Amino acid sequence: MTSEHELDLLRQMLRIRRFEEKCVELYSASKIRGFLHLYIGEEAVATGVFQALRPDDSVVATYREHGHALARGVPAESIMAEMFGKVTGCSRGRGGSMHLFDAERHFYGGNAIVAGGLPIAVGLALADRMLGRDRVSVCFFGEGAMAEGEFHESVNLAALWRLPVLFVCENNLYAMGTALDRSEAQVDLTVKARSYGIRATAVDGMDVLAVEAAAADAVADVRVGAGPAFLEARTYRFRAHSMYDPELYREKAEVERWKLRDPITLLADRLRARGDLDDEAWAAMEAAIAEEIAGAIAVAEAAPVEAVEDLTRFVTSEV
Amino acid sequence: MTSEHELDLLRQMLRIRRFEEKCVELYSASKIRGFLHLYIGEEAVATGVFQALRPDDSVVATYREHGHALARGVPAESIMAEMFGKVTGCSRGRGGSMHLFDAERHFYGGNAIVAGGLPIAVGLALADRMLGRDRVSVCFFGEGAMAEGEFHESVNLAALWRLPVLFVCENNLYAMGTALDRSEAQVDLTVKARSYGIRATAVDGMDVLAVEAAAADAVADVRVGAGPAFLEARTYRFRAHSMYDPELYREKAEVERWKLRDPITLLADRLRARGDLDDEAWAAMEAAIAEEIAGAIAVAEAAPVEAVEDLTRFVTSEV
Amino acid sequence: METTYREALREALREALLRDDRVFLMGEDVGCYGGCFAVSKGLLDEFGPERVRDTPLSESGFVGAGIGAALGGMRPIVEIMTVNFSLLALDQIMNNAATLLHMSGGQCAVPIVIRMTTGAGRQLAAQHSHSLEGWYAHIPGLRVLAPATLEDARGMLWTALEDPDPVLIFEHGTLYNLRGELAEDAGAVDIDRAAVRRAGGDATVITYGGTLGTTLDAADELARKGVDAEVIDLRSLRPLDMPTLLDSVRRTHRAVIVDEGWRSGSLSAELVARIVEHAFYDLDAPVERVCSAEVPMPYAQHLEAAALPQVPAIVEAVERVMRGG
Amino acid sequence: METTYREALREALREALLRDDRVFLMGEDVGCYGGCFAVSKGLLDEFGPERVRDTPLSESGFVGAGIGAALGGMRPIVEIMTVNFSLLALDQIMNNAATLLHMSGGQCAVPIVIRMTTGAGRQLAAQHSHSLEGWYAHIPGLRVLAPATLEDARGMLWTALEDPDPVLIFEHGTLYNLRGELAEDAGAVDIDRAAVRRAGGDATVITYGGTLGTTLDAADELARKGVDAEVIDLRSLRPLDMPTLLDSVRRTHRAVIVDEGWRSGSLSAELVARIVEHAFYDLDAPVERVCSAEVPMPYAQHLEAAALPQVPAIVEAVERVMRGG
Ligand SMILES: Cc1ncc(C[n+]2csc(CCOP(=O)(O)OP(=O)(O)O)c2C)c(N)n1
Ligand SMILES: Cc1ncc(C[n+]2csc(CCOP(=O)(O)OP(=O)(O)O)c2C)c(N)n1
Ligand SMILES: [Mg+2]
Ligand SMILES: [Mg+2]
Repeated sequence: MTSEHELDLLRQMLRIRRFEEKCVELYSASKIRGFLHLYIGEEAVATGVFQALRPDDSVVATYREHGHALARGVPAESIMAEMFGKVTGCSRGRGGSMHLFDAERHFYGGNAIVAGGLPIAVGLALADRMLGRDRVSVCFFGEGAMAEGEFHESVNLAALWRLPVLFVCENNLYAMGTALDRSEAQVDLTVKARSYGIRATAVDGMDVLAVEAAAADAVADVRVGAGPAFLEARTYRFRAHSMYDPELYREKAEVERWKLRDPITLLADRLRARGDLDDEAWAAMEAAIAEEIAGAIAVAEAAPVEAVEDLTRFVTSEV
Repeated sequence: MTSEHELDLLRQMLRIRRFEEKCVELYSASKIRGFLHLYIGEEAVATGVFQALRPDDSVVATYREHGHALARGVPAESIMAEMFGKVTGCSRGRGGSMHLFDAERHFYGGNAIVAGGLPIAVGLALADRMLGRDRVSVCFFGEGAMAEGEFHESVNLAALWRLPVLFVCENNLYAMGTALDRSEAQVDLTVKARSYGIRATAVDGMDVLAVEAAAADAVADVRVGAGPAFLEARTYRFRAHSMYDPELYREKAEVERWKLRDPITLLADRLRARGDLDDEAWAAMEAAIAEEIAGAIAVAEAAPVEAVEDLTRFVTSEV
Repeated sequence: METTYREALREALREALLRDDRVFLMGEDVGCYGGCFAVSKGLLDEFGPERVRDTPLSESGFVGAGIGAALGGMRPIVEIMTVNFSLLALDQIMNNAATLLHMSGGQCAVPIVIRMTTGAGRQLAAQHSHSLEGWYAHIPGLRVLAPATLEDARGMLWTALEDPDPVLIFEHGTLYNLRGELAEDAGAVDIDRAAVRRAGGDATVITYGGTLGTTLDAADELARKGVDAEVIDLRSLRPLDMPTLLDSVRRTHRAVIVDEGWRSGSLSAELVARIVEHAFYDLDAPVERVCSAEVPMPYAQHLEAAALPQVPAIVEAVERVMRGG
Repeated sequence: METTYREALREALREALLRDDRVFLMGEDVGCYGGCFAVSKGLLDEFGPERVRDTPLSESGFVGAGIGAALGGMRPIVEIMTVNFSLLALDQIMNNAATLLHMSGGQCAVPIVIRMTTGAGRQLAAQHSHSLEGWYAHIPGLRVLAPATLEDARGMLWTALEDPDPVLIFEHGTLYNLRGELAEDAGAVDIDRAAVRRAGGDATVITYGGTLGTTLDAADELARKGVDAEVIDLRSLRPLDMPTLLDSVRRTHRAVIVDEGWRSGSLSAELVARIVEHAFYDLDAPVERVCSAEVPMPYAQHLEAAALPQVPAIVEAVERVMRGG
């Protein structure tokens, strides 16, 4: 690992963090509406996993996908415009926070039915196989999604057909207010995944370098046709489930404990200790990010909304 | 084991066999219509499992449930009348072969949506727990059903809440024409079941005594609150999936091989070898069964159908 | 006393849990989280985790378990967070809850109540904004309710629990914060009859649930324009209280249906068909429908508003029927 | 040449697999078993297991995988054994297949074709006899087809595959053995227009799929009684070809809908509503509906027959509209 690379990872995570912090402000200001699910605390997962992927690999994410979209390279501007409900948004303002799409970047959403994206990822992988492309499809989902029947059906299909899918479980210990051990009889999620006969590993989801390494290992296997792999990233969401969550279900102390393992601080401290990061570099990084986000907001703010007459466009394809 | 008991098991299996053989004739004669799924070859499973249950335990079965209904004690007459579509049938002639019901005997069908009965069994067990009853709910399903999401959701719920459910998988190696290894990435079904953290065992489903013993073991645990158990009975269906199946998907030789392990012959041979069964006793058994079935057919034949005016009765309860 | 729709629902749940030991509430996040829309907040503390039972994300599994528990003698109240997710449980609702009694020849009644949120209006986009209660109203064996007022939020649950068969209750997401007066002794209400929420002689406007408020607003505006609309709240979507509807239409000779569902194939279509079947010669104009645009619901506020039934469209529809269509 | 509905469907599948490498067929038992209704018999041998792909029992999983494969550039034909089981995949069909294009702002088209059997009439009882195509016709973003003839069984598939968006094809279970003449060069047909299957001037009878035959029989009987009924086969349930329907109704001034769905909330209701909306003043009688009884379909033959639309009920309904309702 070059420090260059690590600094880039740090920058990416920080960018997601600052982007979402702004989203909270914009939500309070009613610029963003609907449901808003923050990735804050979990940035290392998407950031790390995308290091292992190629730009032509397919991605399916959930409603908690700002980080994934940003890490994938979907421009901050078009994500911000989307959340503002503007026609310049990555889904023309029709999807909002939960439904970011960017087909050109093989980013297939933004799915807000828990576990509903998994079969899609399996199908994308099937298409790749049938069309002779050596792509990998990656699918992100929470540990809560693993109780859904669609998890079971999707992993079985992918395993049975040995399809190139990387299933990334973001185990943040809660599904809304339901703790893992109140949702899964089997709390070791890799045991569940392994029962389908697939490769399954767990990784510290707060350590972006560990995530990157684990994802790279898994993807290498998946890409050469070893069948699907399951990667559990053990992480934590620092914020509420969404904007409306009074967080009755967990102790403040638990949250504070996890914050000590903030993935950004962890990496930054390591870089500082090694002398690869100083206050000045940090400040420059913050400034560049702040500028980018401010720019994105300004552009989103100024952008037009979709004409009401276009409401029915794309219910079916325009031919 | 007393030979008395073993003779009773033999009689029960033979009764199911002869009953279904008659059903085939009656189907050809158009007395029975719709789908007809035969249990022939698998009789040891239901027969053995019911030995381990109490009359107040709840049962949920599939569309292939004549054997279960008979073993449960649902009168042959009312089953036959049901298949004749008569109002004296155990479901008033509304359910037919796939939907035998007998609430008094806690026989909750006859469910023809593959895996659709599993959550029901979980709920019955939940009711038992909440009402302080020490009953067990047993749920039968095929190995094909294990690929359905409802299997996953049901077993997880039962395991998570440690409910008294016995999941009996009748692994007859095929789901219609789909062989196990073309349907499940994991062909050791107990591995799958065990991944939910529950007790899971496999048993020779052609040996009724082995099934009885395995079921008794499992039920003993389940009844005292050890949580659900999974029992895989390795068996084989000797006949087509239903009346319309050309059986393109398996070799005749395979069927013949399995027939060498016919559960009825196996037990009969054992009893004969031990001197507990002779030709005379066998003939008497056959005769008694034939008489019962002939009687059931005659009664069914003579029974009235439901009045057309009653078609809409029981869409909702009569109060 | 002053209360909200949410609090009225909660009181109804409390009452049910207090009155009948067989009643329990089950669903995703009904317990520790307090309910995804805070309806069941506090009930876990009061009744404990057996009777206020959090479930994993497994809609088919826990709805089916509710059906089984009902067969086993309990009186489950199952909460599905929203109707959008209920598709995952539809097989259980249709093929088991609604079917078992008839298919078993009268043996297996399923006394379950299933509650869920429905509807749009909160910028939740295409996967969280459906109004599919009309589908459920198509299923024989179900009773389908849509409380639109505080009284009904408070009173429908107990009556539903006394029904020996499955009852679905649809709570429109925009109603939870509805605030108003409710009698101290408010309790169970009938669940059979539609209610005339505003009497009027010129035209009958039929609606339910989330669009009742919009429809009443439209009636006010029509009143200012000299048109006296009668507004009927269906309350029960299955069965439909046709006598109340026909009685009104026979007086006014004009009908408009307001339904948040997508127009084609929504409950509004059935209402038009029934009115035509029973009161064709009483009609002075074709029955009009004001429904949602047939699009996946968009996030952007102006687009969502454009997709939903609004006051101007209702006013125009009534004016059209006044002119004879 | 003489052929059957089943063989016509098979020829259509063969043609599609031959013409376009991106096409594949996927579903439970489509391969080794030959298809649960023997439609795809022989195709596995001809095209191999990659392109004629057996799936596990996982309706949601493999329908979703079909959607993903469509996004990835394939042209999947997914078979769900029957509409009854499609409820398990409804979330995928509704929230993904039908929604992705609009919700993504036009980026993600889903060119999938989903085939399934529908309907009753074979004594398969309550969990195998639904007619739920009306529900699918409610969903924006889908095209819904119901081939009722050999020509349509042969010709709709290719046209559906050329559609860039999801198309559902409903095959009525009683039609597979339908036998008749089909032109040697029969091929793709339009999927937009309803078809007048019997011209007549006295009353318009609208139907589709499995009830077309019954309706034509009723028309024959009516002819013997001196009533000249026009019979229209919808062919496409979404979108509805209103011009063809209205054109007929405006000529006959009378309409009857025959629909095997449960009456309340079936597609028939939408048809009544549309006709009333567009041709109210042309009608000489209320529109009548002949539908299935609102009961879970019973097994017993006489009860099933009583629950389904039959010739006498259609004849009576037409006679009623002839008398002005
Ligand atoms: C099928 C379905 N059921 C319920 C919901 C409501 N819901 C949205 S997110 C969520 C929790 C999901 O938890 P998890 O999978 O762990 O992901 P996380 O939110 O923790 O990232 C729930 C219950 C939904 N969107 N879809
Ligand atoms: C949800 C669902 N999908 C498909 C079917 C059609 N079907 C009926 S039985 C069957 C095979 C089931 O196999 P298995 O579970 O192994 O049980 P078996 O018939 O072998 O006893 C299928 C595909 C169905 N009834 N329900
Ligand atoms: Mg989580
Ligand atoms: Mg099997």
